Amino acid sequence: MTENPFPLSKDDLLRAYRTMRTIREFEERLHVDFAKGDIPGFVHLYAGEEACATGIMMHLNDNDRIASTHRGHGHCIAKGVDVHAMMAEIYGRSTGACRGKGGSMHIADLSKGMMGANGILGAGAPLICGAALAAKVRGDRGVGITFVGDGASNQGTFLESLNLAAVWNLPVVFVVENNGYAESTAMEWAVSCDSYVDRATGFGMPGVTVDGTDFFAVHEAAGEIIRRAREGGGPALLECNMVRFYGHFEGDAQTYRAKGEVEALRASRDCLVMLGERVIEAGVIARAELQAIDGEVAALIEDAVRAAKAAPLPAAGDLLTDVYVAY
Amino acid sequence: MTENPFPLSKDDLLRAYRTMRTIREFEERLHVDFAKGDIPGFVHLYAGEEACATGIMMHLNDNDRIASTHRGHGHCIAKGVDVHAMMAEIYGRSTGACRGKGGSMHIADLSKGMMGANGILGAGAPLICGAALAAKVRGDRGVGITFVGDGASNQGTFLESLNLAAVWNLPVVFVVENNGYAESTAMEWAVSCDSYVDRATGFGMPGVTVDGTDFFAVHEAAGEIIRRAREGGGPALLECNMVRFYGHFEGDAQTYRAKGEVEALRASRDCLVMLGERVIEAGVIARAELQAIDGEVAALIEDAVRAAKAAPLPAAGDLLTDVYVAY
Amino acid sequence: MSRKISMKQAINEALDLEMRRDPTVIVMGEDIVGGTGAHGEADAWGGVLGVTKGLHAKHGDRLMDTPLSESAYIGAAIGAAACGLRPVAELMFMDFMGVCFDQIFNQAAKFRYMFGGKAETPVVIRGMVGAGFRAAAQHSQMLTPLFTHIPGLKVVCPSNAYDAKGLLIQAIRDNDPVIFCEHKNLYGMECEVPAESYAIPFGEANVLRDGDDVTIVSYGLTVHRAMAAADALARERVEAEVIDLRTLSPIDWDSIVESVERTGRLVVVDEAHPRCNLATDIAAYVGQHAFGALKAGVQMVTAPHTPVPFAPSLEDLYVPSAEAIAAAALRTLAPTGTTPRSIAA
Amino acid sequence: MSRKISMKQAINEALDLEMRRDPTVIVMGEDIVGGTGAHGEADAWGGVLGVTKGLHAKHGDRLMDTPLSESAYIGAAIGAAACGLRPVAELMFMDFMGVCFDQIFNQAAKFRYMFGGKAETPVVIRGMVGAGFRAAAQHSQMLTPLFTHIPGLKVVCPSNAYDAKGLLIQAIRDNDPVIFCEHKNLYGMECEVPAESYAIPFGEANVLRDGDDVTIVSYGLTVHRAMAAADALARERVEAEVIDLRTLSPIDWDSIVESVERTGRLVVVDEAHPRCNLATDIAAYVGQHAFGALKAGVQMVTAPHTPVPFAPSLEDLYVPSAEAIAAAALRTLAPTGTTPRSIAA
Ligand SMILES: Cc1ncc(C[n+]2csc(CCOP(=O)(O)OP(=O)(O)O)c2C)c(N)n1
Ligand SMILES: Cc1ncc(C[n+]2csc(CCOP(=O)(O)OP(=O)(O)O)c2C)c(N)n1
Ligand SMILES: [Mg+2]
Ligand SMILES: [Mg+2]
Repeated sequence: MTENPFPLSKDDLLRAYRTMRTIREFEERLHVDFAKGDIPGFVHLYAGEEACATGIMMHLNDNDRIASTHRGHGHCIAKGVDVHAMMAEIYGRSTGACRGKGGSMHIADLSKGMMGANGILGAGAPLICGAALAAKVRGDRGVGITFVGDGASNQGTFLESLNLAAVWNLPVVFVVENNGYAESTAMEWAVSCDSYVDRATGFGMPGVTVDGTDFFAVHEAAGEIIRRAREGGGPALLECNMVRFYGHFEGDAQTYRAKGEVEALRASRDCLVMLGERVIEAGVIARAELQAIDGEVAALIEDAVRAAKAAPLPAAGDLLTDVYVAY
Repeated sequence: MTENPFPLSKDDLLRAYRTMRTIREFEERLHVDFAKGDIPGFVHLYAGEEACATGIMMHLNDNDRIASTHRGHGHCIAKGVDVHAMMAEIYGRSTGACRGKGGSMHIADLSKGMMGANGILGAGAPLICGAALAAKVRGDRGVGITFVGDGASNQGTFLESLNLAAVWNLPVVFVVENNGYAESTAMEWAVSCDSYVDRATGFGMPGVTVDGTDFFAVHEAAGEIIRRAREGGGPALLECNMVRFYGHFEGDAQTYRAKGEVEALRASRDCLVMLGERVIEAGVIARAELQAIDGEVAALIEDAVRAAKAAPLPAAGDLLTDVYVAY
Repeated sequence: MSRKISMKQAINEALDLEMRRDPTVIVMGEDIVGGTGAHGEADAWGGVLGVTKGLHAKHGDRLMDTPLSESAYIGAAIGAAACGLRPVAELMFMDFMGVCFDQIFNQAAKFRYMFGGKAETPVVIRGMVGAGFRAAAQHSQMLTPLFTHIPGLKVVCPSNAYDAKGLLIQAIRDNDPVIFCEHKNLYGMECEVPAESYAIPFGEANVLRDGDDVTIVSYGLTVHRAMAAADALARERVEAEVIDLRTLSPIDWDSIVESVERTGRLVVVDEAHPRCNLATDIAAYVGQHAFGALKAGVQMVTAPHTPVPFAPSLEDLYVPSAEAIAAAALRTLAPTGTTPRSIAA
Repeated sequence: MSRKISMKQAINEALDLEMRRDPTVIVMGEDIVGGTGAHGEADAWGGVLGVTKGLHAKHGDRLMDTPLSESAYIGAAIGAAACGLRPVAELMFMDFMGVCFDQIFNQAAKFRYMFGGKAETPVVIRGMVGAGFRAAAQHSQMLTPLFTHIPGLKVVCPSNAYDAKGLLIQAIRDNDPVIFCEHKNLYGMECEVPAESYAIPFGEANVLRDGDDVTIVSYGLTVHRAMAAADALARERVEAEVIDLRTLSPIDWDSIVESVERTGRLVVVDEAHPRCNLATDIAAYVGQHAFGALKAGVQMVTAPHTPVPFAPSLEDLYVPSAEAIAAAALRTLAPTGTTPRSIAA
């Protein structure tokens, strides 16, 4: 094999690929099983957006915290939440990450620094300011990352948090996952600024825009602003331009998208394919190595689904536990 | 008298002076009477900030609407709300603008396009978007102006409204009354942007900063962006740099201000004195004419106080009226 | 003309009829048109569950999509109402009230009083409530007690398509802010609904079933559970009167008291959490104003004091069941505690 | 050591003691230090009414001023709590909950349950409640029922300085989110308060006065009105038992029921609006669980169903009076309606 031209070791590249493949496989499987009627509730898939979560999370450790969105599976997996626990949670089983009480929209694992997917748009931003404040008070060099969609970037909670983080000089990175749509509404219409860099400037922090389907671009930009935040340099905003492969949620017919749009995006901007081709072309990793990962991941997801389906349902008594007092 | 070098007629200049003097006299009198214990509740004075309300409101008619703040007396007077009704309201009398039920923080007169002072910071911004939307739907060329302090400019309600107004292309002007303080906290610290122009840019609208103690500067800048909004050009943000002569509210000892700060500001940046001197120096208006207005205004305020004190209190039965159903 | 339509269609029809009748009615919300700014089908969604589908084709720009900024657009609806329009703003899930509650309870609700009777705010805020949709803790709440507590708000929660249509038409014509709560698990339920326009006055409960042994009061989805409980009770030769409140504020105290004065027994059913809810509200009112008529303590059947769980196996236990309602009714009849085994909860 | 201090001082002392004891306690809010970024005195305000005055000098940066962004900083307090700190966030007036309610009720309150018991959120949100300060409709509300309704929140409302200190210390040590409601018209009221640290457990009501004829239950400011009513009743030879709830959630059902089982008569007093409030909550509970003990209908005495008016002449009529409470007590004793003229409302 030739010399590695990338700023990541081969091991790290394999790790990145595995993470992205795991997210993809997880989501593709949910898409199929949801259509079969196996899965209850609202499910929002991250397929197509894997490079963003992965490129960012590779800079983090368990001491760093993230606050996620309704579209949280990818963030969870990239932050190290157990895939079996996630799958069981989505199936509403007692073995789930939240013992079945949260579901897809509320997966959390505080031991991994994952403060929760969130059903309320923008709600993660204040929370992550608190996580960053806690890190600052403790002086443990932890950082906080909050994710927000283009649509949710218009929420007052998010906007207030930009100001608060800047005023308090918190180690926070605000990641705008701009996939062009909020449900069926186009970002072009709903977000009034010309660029998120302008919005960041309006709150006194640096803003950076990257192609969120380019793993390397995300990894590099994120690395820089996370380092800066960790060293006390204050918050920043990172816009990742992304591609949503499926509907807003499972069941969305997506008639608002132009004909052929999704197919074209899948053909030209599949972040997973792009990463794979880049490392193979560079001669750093062999196709067979990636295929081996693909196989392992497929088996992992298959096992997670099997285990979830076999797992016990929460017991009736669980209804009244985990709240300070039930009447 | 010499030729008038100002962009306003002599009559308009006299009108502006009278408005500013009325606000000043109203507030100075409240300051005295509050100290005597005559006035209940929280009272926030607009003294020192008169040029802003006046310079803006001269471009408006009863069809245009404003949404005000907790520091609303100046906006009310400049928008044409009856001074007797205002004074009676502040005294909690049944002859008050709100029949005594609102008090200083809730004076409103919808017939004058004054949608209310507001006890909740930032709350006027969404409301004025609605007023502007109503004007747009009706096609009546009305505009909406909302006032917000430097402190309140960090409220999510306000920030969301900037985006909404831009996206819906509403005829709204967002006026930031930057008097340097939010209660005791300095604007320098609490607002993260370098300039409000940046914040406006971040929401896709033009931002303009003027010296809010310079009546002519406010009048000119406001004229331009109000005209633009009226003609369908969309929203804009106007920052007026102001000076607060009294405490945050009556009773505030203001120890957070540097020694001599208020005295220096009163000496160098009294908008009312500045307007008077400018028009006298230009030879457009004689000092005696202004003094005559001063006398009339003093008599008006004296009469308003006298009438308020003599007015009946709300009757017990009023407790349960003006709400759709009382139990 | 009458035909069977779903509650979803009934709501759509009410909006359509009022928009035709009154040019000041406008409708706004997130994706209520759908596809704004995108390059596919116009009017692509008609709301997240399709309630407003097709209205844009009929009424054009009077239906407005909004950015995801509930404070701004709910506040704008309120401001527009204070300036003479009659906006209907959709808060997709009422659970989102937490990001815009100030505009509702400190602004809209208080204008009339705070401004001495000189302002009116004819705005309708409509949105989904209720559990059973596997939508988890932040998309499944009733929250009706929070709105009912606030003076100046009117609160409506229909249990069927007929009522939904008539109550929404009334809400739009009303001069006060109305919180219109649509139970998402009733959207698909059909009943006979006249095609023409009609308004159902606020503050008039609907007696769905006559009975002399016990009164059961509820609203929204649990009305149907109450009816099922009444059927089960009838099999035990207990005749329950079932009252559907329709509006929670104003509330029809007279119908409730009149019924209890006849039956002497009362069960109140509320899908909301148990503390400070509609069940306590009604039980306390009757306890104060019709104490002499009561032959047994008023029984409350509510959701538990927990967030709504995601797992279907738990959520199904969360919403008050017909069995629990019937058991409560029997408790009023046999205060010592013996209830027929067959329908005890 | 015991001395008389005001409720304001007691709260200050509780914060001071807990900050000394536990380095993870931080305190934040608008102007709770005061003068941040300005060029005059440091620690200039210590809160809008001076409650936190002097704490910055003792604890430095662990007291933090905030921008005027309640969603952001209340949310930050909650996030920090989920990450191991014990923040006390001041919401200057609880009336401002409308701009940050989501963080309170959908986030903090639900974490523990929604995450399957794997999260704790030891945050205290303290702020002013109540009428009588001439602060008008948006700065005078109780709103306690709204918080009490929400599972996962604990709700506290002390009636005196002693309780305020002990309950706030408990609140800070508690592992759940606590809404700590301080009646602004009690801030100046003094009573004996030990200088040392002590915690008052949640869910234990305080029986302030023994009596066998009628039970009066309240919390916050109206506890004092209830005591005045009891004095007036005693002059009519009616002995009232007065119970101060101290905490609204959890609530001490046992003490209430035990008392009513003895007196057979109950008056519940709530300064909040009448619908779905604490008065209905308690009346309904007792009506269901102690019906057999009741000799008369439970009487509720509450504020009216209106916003709080500004005019002092109206506001003085707004808060439940001792006269109205005494009259309600007499109604429970003479259900036919004849009450001694002297203290009838
Ligand atoms: C406060 C709030 N408003 C509305 C919603 C309903 N909702 C859920 S996801 C969504 C669209 C979000 O779009 P975006 O932020 O761009 O994220 P994406 O789905 O594209 O990842 C909406 C409107 C919500 N969950 N919370
Ligand atoms: C939502 C909300 N938060 C806090 C307050 C309390 N408060 C009233 S005025 C004020 C300061 C406002 O400062 P600024 O916006 O600069 O206006 P100024 O008083 O300087 O005119 C604060 C914090 C409030 N009324 N509403
Ligand atoms: Mg998006
Ligand atoms: Mg200011």
